[in-house]
Amino acid sequence: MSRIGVFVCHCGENISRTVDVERVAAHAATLPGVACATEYKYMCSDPGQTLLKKAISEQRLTHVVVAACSPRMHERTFRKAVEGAGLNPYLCEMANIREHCSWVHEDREEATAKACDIVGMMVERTKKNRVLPAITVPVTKRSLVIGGGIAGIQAALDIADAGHEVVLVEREPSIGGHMAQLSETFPTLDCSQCIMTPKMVDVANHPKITLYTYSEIELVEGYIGNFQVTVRKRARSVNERTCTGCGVCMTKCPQKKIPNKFDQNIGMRTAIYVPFPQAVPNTPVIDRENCTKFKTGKCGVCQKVCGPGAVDFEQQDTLIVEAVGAIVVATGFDLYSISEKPKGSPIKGYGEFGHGKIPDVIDGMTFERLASASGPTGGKIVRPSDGREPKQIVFIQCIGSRAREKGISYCSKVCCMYTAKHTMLYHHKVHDGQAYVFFMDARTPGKSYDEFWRRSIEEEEAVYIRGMVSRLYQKGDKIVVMGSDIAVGVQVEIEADMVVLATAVQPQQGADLLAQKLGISYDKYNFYSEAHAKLRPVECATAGIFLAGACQGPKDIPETVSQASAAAAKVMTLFSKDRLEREPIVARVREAGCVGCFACKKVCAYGAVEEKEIRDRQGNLLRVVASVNPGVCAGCGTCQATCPSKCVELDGYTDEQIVAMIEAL
Amino acid sequence: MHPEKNNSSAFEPKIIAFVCTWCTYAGADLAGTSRMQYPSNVRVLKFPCTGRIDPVFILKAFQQGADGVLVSGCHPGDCHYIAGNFHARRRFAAFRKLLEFVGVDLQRLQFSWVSAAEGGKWVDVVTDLTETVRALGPMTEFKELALEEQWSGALTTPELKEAYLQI
Amino acid sequence: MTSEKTLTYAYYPGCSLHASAGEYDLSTRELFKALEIGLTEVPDWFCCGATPAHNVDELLSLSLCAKNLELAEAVEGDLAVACASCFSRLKFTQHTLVENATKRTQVEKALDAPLKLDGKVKHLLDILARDLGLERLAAAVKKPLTGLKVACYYGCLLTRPTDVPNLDCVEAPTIMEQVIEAVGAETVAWTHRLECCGANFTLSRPGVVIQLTNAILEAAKAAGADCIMVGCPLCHGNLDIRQKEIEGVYSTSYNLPVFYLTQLVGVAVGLESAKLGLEAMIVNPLPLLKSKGLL
Amino acid sequence: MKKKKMVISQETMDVDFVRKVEMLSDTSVRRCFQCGKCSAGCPMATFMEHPPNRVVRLLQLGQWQRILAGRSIWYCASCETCSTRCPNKVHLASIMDALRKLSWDAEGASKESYVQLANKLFLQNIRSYGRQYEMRLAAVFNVKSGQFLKDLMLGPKLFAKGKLKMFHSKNKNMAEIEKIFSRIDDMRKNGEAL
Ligand SMILES: Cc1cc2nc3c(=O)[nH]c(=O)nc-3n(C[C@H](O)[C@H](O)[C@H](O)COP(=O)(O)OP(=O)(O)OC[C@H]3O[C@@H](n4cnc5c(N)ncnc54)[C@H](O)[C@@H]3O)c2cc1C
Ligand SMILES: Cc1cc2nc3c(=O)[nH]c(=O)nc-3n(C[C@H](O)[C@H](O)[C@H](O)COP(=O)(O)OP(=O)(O)OC[C@H]3O[C@@H](n4cnc5c(N)ncnc54)[C@H](O)[C@@H]3O)c2cc1C
Ligand code: SF4
Ligand code: SF4
Ligand code: SF4
Ligand code: SF4
Ligand code: SF4
Ligand code: SF4
Ligand code: SF4
Ligand code: SF4
Repeated sequence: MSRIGVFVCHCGENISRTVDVERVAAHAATLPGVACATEYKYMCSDPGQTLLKKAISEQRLTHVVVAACSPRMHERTFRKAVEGAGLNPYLCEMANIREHCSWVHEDREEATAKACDIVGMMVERTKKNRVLPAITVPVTKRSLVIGGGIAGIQAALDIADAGHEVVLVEREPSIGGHMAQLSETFPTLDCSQCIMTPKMVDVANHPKITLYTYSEIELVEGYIGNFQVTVRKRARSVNERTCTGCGVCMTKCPQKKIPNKFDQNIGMRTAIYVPFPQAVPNTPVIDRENCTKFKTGKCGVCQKVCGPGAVDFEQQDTLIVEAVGAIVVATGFDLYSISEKPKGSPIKGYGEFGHGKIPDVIDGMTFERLASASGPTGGKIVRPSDGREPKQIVFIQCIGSRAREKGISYCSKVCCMYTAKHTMLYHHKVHDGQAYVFFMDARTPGKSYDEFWRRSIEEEEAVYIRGMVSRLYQKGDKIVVMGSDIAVGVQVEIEADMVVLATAVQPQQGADLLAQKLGISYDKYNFYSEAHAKLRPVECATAGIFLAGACQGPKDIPETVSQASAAAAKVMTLFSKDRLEREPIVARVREAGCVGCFACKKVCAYGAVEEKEIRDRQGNLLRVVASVNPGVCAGCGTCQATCPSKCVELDGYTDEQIVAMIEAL
Repeated sequence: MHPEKNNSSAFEPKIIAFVCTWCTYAGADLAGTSRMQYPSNVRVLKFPCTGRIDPVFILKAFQQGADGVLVSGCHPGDCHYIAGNFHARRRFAAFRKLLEFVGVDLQRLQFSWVSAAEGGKWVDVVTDLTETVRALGPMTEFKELALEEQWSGALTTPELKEAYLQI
Repeated sequence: MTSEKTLTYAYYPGCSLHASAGEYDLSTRELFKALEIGLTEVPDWFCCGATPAHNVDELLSLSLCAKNLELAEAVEGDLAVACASCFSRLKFTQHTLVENATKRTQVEKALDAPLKLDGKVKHLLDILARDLGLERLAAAVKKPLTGLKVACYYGCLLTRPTDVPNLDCVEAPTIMEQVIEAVGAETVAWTHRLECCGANFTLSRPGVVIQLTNAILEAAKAAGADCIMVGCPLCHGNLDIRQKEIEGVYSTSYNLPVFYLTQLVGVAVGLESAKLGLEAMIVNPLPLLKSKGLL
Repeated sequence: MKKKKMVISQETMDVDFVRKVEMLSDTSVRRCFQCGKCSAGCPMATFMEHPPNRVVRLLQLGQWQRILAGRSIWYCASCETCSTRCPNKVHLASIMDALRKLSWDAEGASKESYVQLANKLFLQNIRSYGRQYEMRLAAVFNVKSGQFLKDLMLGPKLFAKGKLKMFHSKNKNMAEIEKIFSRIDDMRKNGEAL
């Protein structure tokens, strides 16, 4: 038999002005199971709380209802007080007679009657409340960072500097990501390599960072604080421990004409290669698809010339399992390609630009490699087709972006700025050349960004033309650009030597597959979704997984780095405790009744519902039932409302509790 | 326990609101902190998410003498639990058909989105529903239907199960 | 594609083919006969309304086309269309009426009959390249067009409108090139394959047409073409009939014969000049064909 | 009209007209974000006083009178280049169709009469003969437009090549064509179609 204490608050006059609190208390006292009912001026004040604690011990109360303000205001306060008096905090409920009653009604009679009802409902509910033990989970204080671009590098360094171990997994042979490809960076025009490479070296040398390059995530299991991650380390064919990075193998490899992806396929590399000289680690990999040895069985030159004998053709992929407590996803972006019309997609693509078949029509990243001092041309801006310096260069913005029929409807955010940068770099290098930019509008909202764009026009003499280009075609060795200037209202034609397309920023290939492994959500473009666009922009809805950089949406470097540091801070907050405590509002399956339909599993947005095998003593499989992982469950209750057998139950919001409230009316 | 007025012949509808804690409950709180006024007929039941709201509760409410039911949660895309409100909407869309089938005037059951910032909207929604239901008069259908046993939670027949899975 | 399969079509020539483009009609019938493809003219077909109808009265345009589609159902086979404009309108109508229920209801009301809309509308190119197949086409060649440099001119309508299931890629089609290369010709890569010739302004605003058509002829010449191939009587009208006039206006000389695709393919499969209506062409093609040893 | 100041208010923006355009063309006017790609590729833009993107812009502002007063819509060749390349799925060619239709309904607000005349004759031809008679079309056009000598040089040549025929067999089922025309007329009268 429950002994409930009801405490009605005046809130100064906030409640008592319209609600007759004495009458409410008197009414409460008549309800079955109520052992005592009192009112007090300020329940949340020290004396108010003392009164409550005293009543609990003196009256041997089993449950408590505080009729006062909104639970969003003081539920925590009173549950703590109740706990202080030795009662389970979840046996205390609040009846909201202020925000939902005294403040919204003027008629004293009506308000009092309603307050009585509200208290009555909560009394009935509270009777059904159960003791809920606090849920705590241990925290493994190691973190996984996926993706070694500037986002991943920054996050890894911040976490490692705080003294926690970090496992950094990068798909390519070297870390660095796209920033390593850039020439100079807006808005300051400092050299990308100069600010990037020291950080890459820091990663390599950091005692707390384990670096797996040329590796991918195979499997992710577990939940916040307790993930087990399987990493596939692809065979490099070079032993990382023994290789000294001398590079002799690369000078001797006879396969020299393989387009280097890092140089946007303008530069060439060998079959055994590092993508760029400053690569970290500086250990080459053999590209097995292009290596003569792997194709025909002959060659093996690299092995012969390698002093330390590091080349190992027999090497196999290895699987490594790492236990971590938090994951930072930083897999970055890719560029939209006008030469590939996505198969089976309704998107039209850019046939009017020759589907990428005009050799001197390049994308922004290719221009970066041309302009980069360490690029394939040593920083000379030349045409891919004939190596001549372009004197008339046309930039076209918003290619693939903001074009729902051609590619993507969103704005890629960085291309207005990098195009302005490109016009400057071009002007610095080709003094007698002229840059033209076709654009719709310049999106430059950042510190010193608009000034930067204006500089491109006012000082670097780029000609900006407001209007898009309809068609590009090769005419002799020129590219005819058919555009329009909508401000003037006339068509514009330019015979260009080279055209640079500001192609859209898209998530990495296969971003969706990785998300499925991680159990995080992604939008229709495959960008990863944050838990809340404004207030939780670096967390995934899935607890323990955080986002950094362009994998979440187009970003420039300053934003990427801010988000990476923020994600690192979130990881450190998580690691600041040994165990995680969380509200015990989680779903629980009554296994006896579960028919294994897994309707619950389908609706759970957190992947908290797992399949559990029930076996007899001999180990024979009897049936498979649902089981909720309390570490993952967020407590929404959707599963419960969905279960046709009524055998999932959300603690704190059981059917019993709710029906009791309805019946109290 | 109707909030009976002095003039006891006037019908005062009983409205039950099922709301999610993150958006609508907070929106109703905001109406309070802003001292907005609305009819006192509504009783609020708080859920973590509209996804938790089982249609059975709505039936239950009608059986218990509610004359109107309001279900309200976060706007689409704003669900605190990613997609709970989405599942709820799907479920309720099917459920409305069921109610219509058994002859309930659908004006008595309203769904809306009220965010934590929409105190004013909460007031409007509650006022509207109260007035609508007041005009419709007391709800009698359900007492006659007496579905209580069938809908106590157990799905006894294959047809019911089928219907339920559709919901 | 098995060679046993006999192909047969309902044929919608369109108004021009019964008048100014008589040679297109003639060469189509003769070529199809030679290739053993059945062709039965849709009895009592109407004008599809072409550009002027949809220009000012879409409902009328849709109704006229729908009526023709209905008439075509009486004849066995998919509907073969020669004119790019008719083709564009007919397939657009079919697509629109399938997609848009409101318009379908209106049109059904105008025709006072329910619509089926399940037949296929095909341009001659589609039939040659896909139904017959390039291999079978190549096998029928008697006089390969070796050494003939052809500029394939699609004009604007052949691959448009864009949201309708199409003959080929809207912006970078190759179907004409495929067909004519299959019978031995060379094609030139040129810049104005898809530019509009001004089409139906030929009557009301010939000045416009002359300007646009000149650019097309100039581009074809610059690319080194011997002749132009078209699949549309309107394009033909502007490029062939007005060529002399254009040469006059711009004081230049192009002398580019403009063939219908069926005429050129016809030459390759060995049909004689009279069956192809070559003498009806304004820019005389005979010297060119003779110089390449094709006549 | 062109230079006159635009006074913009809910009264001067004729949204109903725009809705009609949208209904007829099955495309959204508001969706256009004025990128200008349509105008960049339009073969006829140089002949228009309002290039295509500006036609859409004027519609967005409900200023259709400015469009119909000009000749832009009558210079559109219906080549579909704009619709094909629009990054935003604005079917401008269909909007042009709709505008011409509405202009026609509004009876001759436009300066451009030649194209209209040609169109009218073309449709009349269909109604009376079922098919096009190029000869008749050209002859009547020239007479009506007062350009008796236009294309005079072409005529005999075409005639000689068999390209212009004097007589044609009428369609046998002319009655059906007439019915289609009159049913459409009726539907319009009854407000069942635009
Ligand atoms: C042409 C161009 C010019 C630019 N210029 C500037 C500029 O001047 N200034 C500026 O501030 N910003 C500029 N930016 C933007 C800048 O490049 C990005 O902000 C930045 O690179 C984002 O970094 P990131 O780490 O998020 O992504 P990325 O650099 O893309 O790094 C992601 C990393 O993750 C790896 N990865 C991907 N998938 C997996 C996987 N499944 N498993 C393991 N690893 C994976 C990738 O290999 C890559 O190394 C420019 C962008 C472009 C396109
Ligand atoms: C009209 C408008 C509409 C906006 N709408 C949106 C929107 O819809 N979505 C969106 O994402 N963003 C919006 N923003 C931007 C958003 O307001 C800002 O991003 C955000 O408020 C910045 O937060 P803050 O904490 O940095 O600064 P602030 O909100 O300015 O907070 C700074 C605080 O510091 C206090 N303070 C200042 N100096 C001192 C001092 N010396 N000592 C002690 N305290 C001090 C101030 O009193 C203040 O409380 C909008 C901005 C404006 C102007
Ligand atoms: S408990 Fe709430 S209602 Fe009571 S005094 Fe405190 S704030 Fe006011
Ligand atoms: S593999 Fe051998 S040769 Fe190549 S870099 Fe390493 S140590 Fe030098
Ligand atoms: S074995 Fe392969 S990687 Fe080594 S040198 Fe030969 S081709 Fe190059
Ligand atoms: S950033 Fe500029 S160029 Fe890039 S998509 Fe946005 S508006 Fe277009
Ligand atoms: S929905 Fe219910 S019965 Fe089905 S698997 Fe989940 S818990 Fe079991
Ligand atoms: S309560 Fe919500 S989060 Fe928890 S298991 Fe159920 S559906 Fe998943
Ligand atoms: S191309 Fe499309 S979006 Fe761009 S201005 Fe033209 S109609 Fe508008
Ligand atoms: S359809 Fe008309 S407006 Fe569009 S590009 Fe062609 S001529 Fe220009």
